[in-house]
Amino acid sequence: PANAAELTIGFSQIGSESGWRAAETSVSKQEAAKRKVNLKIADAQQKQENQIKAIRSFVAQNVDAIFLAPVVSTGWDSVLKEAKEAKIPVVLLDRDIDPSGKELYLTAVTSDSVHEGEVAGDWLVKTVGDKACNIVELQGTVGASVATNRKKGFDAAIAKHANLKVVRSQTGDFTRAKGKEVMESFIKAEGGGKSICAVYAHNDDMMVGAIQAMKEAGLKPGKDILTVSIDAVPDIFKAMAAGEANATVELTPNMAGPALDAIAAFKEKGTIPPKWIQTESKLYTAADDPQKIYDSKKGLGY
Amino acid sequence: MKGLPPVLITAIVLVAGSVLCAVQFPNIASTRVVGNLLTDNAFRGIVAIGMTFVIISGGIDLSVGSVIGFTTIFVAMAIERWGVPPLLAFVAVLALSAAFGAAMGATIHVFDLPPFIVTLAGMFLARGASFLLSTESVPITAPVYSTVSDFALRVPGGGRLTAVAMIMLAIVIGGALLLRLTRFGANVYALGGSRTTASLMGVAVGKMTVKIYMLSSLLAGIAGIVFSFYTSAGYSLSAVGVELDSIAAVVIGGTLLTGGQGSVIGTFLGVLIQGLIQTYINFDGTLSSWWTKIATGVLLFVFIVLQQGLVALARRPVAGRAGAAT
Amino acid sequence: MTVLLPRRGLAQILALIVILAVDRVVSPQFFDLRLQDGRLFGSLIDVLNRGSPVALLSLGMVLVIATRGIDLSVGAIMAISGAIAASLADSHGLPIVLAAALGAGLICGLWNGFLVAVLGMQPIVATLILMVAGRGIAQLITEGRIVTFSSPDLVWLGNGAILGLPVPVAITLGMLALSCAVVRGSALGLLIEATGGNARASELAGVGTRAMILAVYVWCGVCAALAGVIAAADIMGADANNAGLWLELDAILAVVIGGSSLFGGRFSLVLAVLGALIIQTMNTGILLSGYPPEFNLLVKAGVVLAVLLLQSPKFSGLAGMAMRLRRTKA
Amino acid sequence: METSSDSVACLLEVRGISKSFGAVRALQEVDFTLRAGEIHALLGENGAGKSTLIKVITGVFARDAGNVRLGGDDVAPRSAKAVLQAGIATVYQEVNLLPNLSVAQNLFLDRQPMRFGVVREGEMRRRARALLADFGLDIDVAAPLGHYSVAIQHVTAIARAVDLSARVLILDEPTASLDRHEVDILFGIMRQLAKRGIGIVFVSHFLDQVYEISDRITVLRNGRLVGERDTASLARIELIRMMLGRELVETTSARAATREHQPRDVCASFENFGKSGYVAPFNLELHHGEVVGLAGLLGSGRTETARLVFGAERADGGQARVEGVPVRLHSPRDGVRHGFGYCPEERKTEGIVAELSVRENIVLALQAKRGLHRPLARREQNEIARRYVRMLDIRPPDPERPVGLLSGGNQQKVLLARWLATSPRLLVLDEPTRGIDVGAHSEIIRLIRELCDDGLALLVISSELDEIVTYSDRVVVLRDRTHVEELAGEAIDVTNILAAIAADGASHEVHA
Ligand SMILES: Nc1ncnc2c1ncn2[C@@H]1O[C@H](COP(=O)(O)OP(=O)(O)OP(=O)(O)O)[C@@H](O)[C@H]1O
Ligand SMILES: Nc1ncnc2c1ncn2[C@@H]1O[C@H](COP(=O)(O)OP(=O)(O)OP(=O)(O)O)[C@@H](O)[C@H]1O
Ligand SMILES: [Mg+2]
Ligand SMILES: [Mg+2]
Repeated sequence: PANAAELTIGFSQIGSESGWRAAETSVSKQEAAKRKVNLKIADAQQKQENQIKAIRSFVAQNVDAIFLAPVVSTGWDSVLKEAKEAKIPVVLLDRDIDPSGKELYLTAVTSDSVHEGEVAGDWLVKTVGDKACNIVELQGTVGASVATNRKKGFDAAIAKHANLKVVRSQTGDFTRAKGKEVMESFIKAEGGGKSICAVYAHNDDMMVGAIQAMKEAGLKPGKDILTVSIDAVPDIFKAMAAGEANATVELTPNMAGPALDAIAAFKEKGTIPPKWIQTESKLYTAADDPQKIYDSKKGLGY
Repeated sequence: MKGLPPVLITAIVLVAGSVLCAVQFPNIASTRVVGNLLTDNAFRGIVAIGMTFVIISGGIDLSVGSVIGFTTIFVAMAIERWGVPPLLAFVAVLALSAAFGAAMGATIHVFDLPPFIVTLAGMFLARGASFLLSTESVPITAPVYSTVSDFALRVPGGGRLTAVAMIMLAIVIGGALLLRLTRFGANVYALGGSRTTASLMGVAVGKMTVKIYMLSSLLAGIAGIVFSFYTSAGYSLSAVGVELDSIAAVVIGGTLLTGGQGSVIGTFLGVLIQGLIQTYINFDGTLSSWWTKIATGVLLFVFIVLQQGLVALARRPVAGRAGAAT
Repeated sequence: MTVLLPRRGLAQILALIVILAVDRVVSPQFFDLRLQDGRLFGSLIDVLNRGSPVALLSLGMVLVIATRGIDLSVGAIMAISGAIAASLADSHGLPIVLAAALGAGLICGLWNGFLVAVLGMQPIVATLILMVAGRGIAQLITEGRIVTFSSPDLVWLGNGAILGLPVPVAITLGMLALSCAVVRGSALGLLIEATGGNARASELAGVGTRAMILAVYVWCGVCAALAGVIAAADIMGADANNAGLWLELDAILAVVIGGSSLFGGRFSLVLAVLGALIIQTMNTGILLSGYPPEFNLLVKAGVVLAVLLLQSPKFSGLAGMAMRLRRTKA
Repeated sequence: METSSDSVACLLEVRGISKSFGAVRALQEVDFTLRAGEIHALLGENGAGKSTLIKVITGVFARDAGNVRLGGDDVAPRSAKAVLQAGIATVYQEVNLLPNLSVAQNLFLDRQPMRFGVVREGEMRRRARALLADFGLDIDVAAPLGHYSVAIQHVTAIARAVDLSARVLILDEPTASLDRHEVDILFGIMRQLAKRGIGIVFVSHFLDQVYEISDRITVLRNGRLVGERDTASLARIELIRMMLGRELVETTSARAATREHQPRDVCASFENFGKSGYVAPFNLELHHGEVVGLAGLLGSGRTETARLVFGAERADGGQARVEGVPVRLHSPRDGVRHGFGYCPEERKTEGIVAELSVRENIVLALQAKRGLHRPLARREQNEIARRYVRMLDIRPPDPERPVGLLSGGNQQKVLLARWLATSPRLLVLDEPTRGIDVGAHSEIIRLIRELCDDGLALLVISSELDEIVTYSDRVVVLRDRTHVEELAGEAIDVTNILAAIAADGASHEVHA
């Protein structure tokens, strides 16, 4: 049986489009180093074709396993087939792929982004109670599956509550700058922000930008306007500690840890892991000692 | 028309680069990697051919990436959601993209607008249109797709010459012949030399402009179909930024952005050089996101400098005057 | 060459007015202004404020384009300078932060200028190199994170106000005035236009065309760096991954909307900035309109085409012809 | 060919043509008639409207009024192609061919011999060679046209038009860059075409050539028709009067003869100056107040010499001195700094900046010389521009007009003005009178002399030997990129120059 120490694993990472992604990459490296695994990371610069190329070149180099953080859910069949033919197990990280490819990978370590949206929505429903609440939404990049799913989950969660309504929804491209710009215009369009009761952002970065916009407009985020967003990056805890943010849903950057364990078990004992290792979508609010979480997360490479 | 020297130079640069890569990673020198290089860059090669025509004619086409994106999602929606037979979907999407290119060409000619901006608007338009079709990625399950994506000629050494690679090679050859041997090709060069002069010499400049952008969009459409074969899916965000890569490939291939000079084969080699850079970085596999970008930039720089150096060397000896009236 | 130039700037001003009017329709409070914490507040101010980075970029870009060049690396330079500013902000004073960030832009510009003027590379590929590598350098500085800072001086650059105007707007106006003074107050404008119009002839007339080209890329780099600092100051952090992403296209678009030809020669600094404002007015309008974001690009494409057609002399010619035709038919 | 009766077939009939560019009325109510089989000269000063008339006929410009009939049918050309198909072929004054295409492609663009949709490259080249052979040109037709000299490019353009002309051939200043031999060949071909019944329109500022070749003459002045005459019955004096609207004071006496030779200070000197593969090392001394002419055949290295002297090309050996002081001469900037000026022969690509105004073009070199930080105030610029517009009679006299919209000859004057404005010590003029009308021609020659009297040193290249003789104090003759002979004083005359050009190394001192 192969020793984990000798493993070489190729990791096709999407790119470095956000702080969360950087954290995932650096946590993956740390986890691999802990287990003495040789992790080769190929950065795809957000392009699917680069990921496919990377997987092909991993196959050509005959690595022991391949981790894939797919940029989209479709289009992996033929390249994963190649990996399968070469008897290289594949583990999906962070995002799932299309159902037709189920037998092509060993397991998927992902969170459920629809569920994340639901958690955020549920929190808002609970917090608002029966009051009428106009929500503005900062979407992720148009077409990105995470954005679509987080919207879907959130919409589903508030659908049964007629008092909650999304009045405006625009893309902030997952970035702080755009989040701020879009929020500025939301505030203008909604009578200086007075009619906005809550902001939902598809990621924390946009929310950090939006919080700035609210403060500059003389509003008090976290009090005048509720905030809920997803990812749980350190900066949102800082805002929470300052009372400027209310809630965030965690998307753990440690997807590689469970994946490495699964691969090790598979290589050593032939254990077939479950098809889906779901990571927890934990909700954090001001009640969770945000300052402490901030301090603990700061070093993770966000 | 010459054009051989720049092509030869690009070829030399490519070979030199490959040798360097192979020295460092012996695995690269396998038919498998070569086959992968062709397959992985098939859609890029196809768009870059269209871009070559546009650039030689003195224009530029920024819309190709978006047209690819539109094509993939259109084909996917047509086949999977609207129940259109794949072949019909292909024909429809190619007709659409050709018409789109023709419209851009006509706008450029009739209103005398800079191609850069017209095609930039085209880029927004095509991407916007694909968002309207679907923002989600749509898998394609039609049997043609698995047939085509699985089809490949096996070459000794584990290499595979896939269907998409063959489509690309065919288009490269066809494009080269079209540019070199036909009246259309000569007119493309003429337009790049000077639109006014070409028009005074009797070239139907308007028609040519329309045809050239039509060709570029059509090839982008084909590239989109190839991309959809490659991934068996349609996705509105696919091929973002491909336009700049294609322009770079064309220029690395020895074509002047000012128009009037260049060749299809050079572009093909340019695409391979880009592919080689990518492969090298993948094989290295230790580069972080940022070092990947920096390395790509540095390698691009090295290749271009190498090429310019060689071109300058080739130009050096200027022979005496070739025949004059006495 | 039947060129009947429309009076310069008229088309752009018209376009701006039309778009402003449309904005007013989609958002009735568009022209509302109020003073808050000593700073004007309203959609119009947002347009100016949000338009500042692109306006700064276009100030540099317009000169590069006047020499028949193009600079694709401005977005990456923004990311680099933002990253440098953010990393230094909490440990150094503002002058050092600014000097380092702008110095980085200057070096980037020198590099581009060197490739174009000395090595004779085609501008689009020469600057493509830095466009790709530069973002990598920026990420290298931040290690892919969003580096935040709290230095009040730098934050003031992004969020403060001078005479009620947001600081970025004031800076942009200042830069516009400065560049107009430098370019039109010295012979630079003439020599740049000559270089772009016919480099060979200018060289033979004794114009140092290489120096001109080098200078415009350096200037463009500095403008981009300033835009990068402002962008970072605005969000109190440097986002090397996304700062300035694709803004080079907006800047080029602004220059062209401002009526300067991509084939070099005549240029106008003021109109380039006006072009940037037109783009931002449109963007802000889109955000205010409440349409789903899937439509953003379509609207943008439509507006860009409309603005360009408005400027095209052929279009006014055709429109005139159509009018005459209708009259004769009637 | 007799042209007296009205019964002669009228091929091209132009009636009441008017054309304005904004405020400039380039043509007003112009009539023009071309008969089958005649060679018809179209004459007038620079900016008289000759090129404009041609472009209106071929549909490049839309006319404001009037009509054009070809063989009785109205011509309302929609595209250049339609005009070509109607049988009118044109060589335009400015637009040449496509330098990036091969010579053969240029000759047969859009009408290449085809088989199965593929251009028959070999056949096309064969035909191209045959076509050029008629003009005594034997060159590699597969090479890009841009590799060849202006002269060869011009011959190619003429050959193409000749081959295309089914009914009418229009030549706008075709002989400007040709030497005598090529002109003879062209005239031979024109006569043959005329015999076949083709009507030929011929524009030129060389009156000798006009009298040699044309049957009839139409004269334009300020965009109006002055008159149409039979060449045979029109005295030269009368023709000039028609063109200028005034008498011309002829200045044809040789300069050397009218001036006493006094020792003059050396302005600039060049020792063993040369560049391998470009022009052989030469010695040249240029004195203040002296005109040195450079004579030689096309391609003999005159332009190359001029470029080296100015610094446009970097010499790889030898030493340049200005006022006796050794100087570095590596770039045009160096040249300008030392007070040199250079009017290149390729006006369009190396001379004017088409988009900029007359004013900006005139002050460009002066501004470059003064440097960035000493900008000329707008008022000074206006003044300089106005001064030279008046002095050189640049038309239209509007300093704010883009130079690209001026007629060819006026563009040339702007270039001259550019350098005069820098008050140079040495001015290098490469074909300064090319495309310049008779009036301006003698103006420029007068100017050259005046400048010279003010102490300026001049190095002038011209293919017009008469002209060189008229103003030169010394003449340097070049052959095969080598300076072979220097003539001075009494020795300067056309025969001696021709002898030196034709001589075979040994017989240099024929004219003692
Ligand atoms: N495209 C144009 N736009 C504006 N004005 C023009 C244009 N073309 C020519 N003109 C003007 O029309 C007048 C006639 O010019 P044209 O070129 O016909 O003169 P020409 O007789 O050919 O002179 P030359 O002997 O110098 O070639 C000139 O005043 C010129 O400035
Ligand atoms: N075979 C050739 N390949 C490349 N360039 C050529 C060739 N023949 C001539 N040329 C170029 O053509 C131009 C014309 O030749 P050149 O300048 O020597 O002639 P010249 O003596 O100045 O005569 P003129 O000025 O009357 O044309 C030069 O720039 C020369 O370099
Ligand atoms: Mg003329
Ligand atoms: Mg010459």
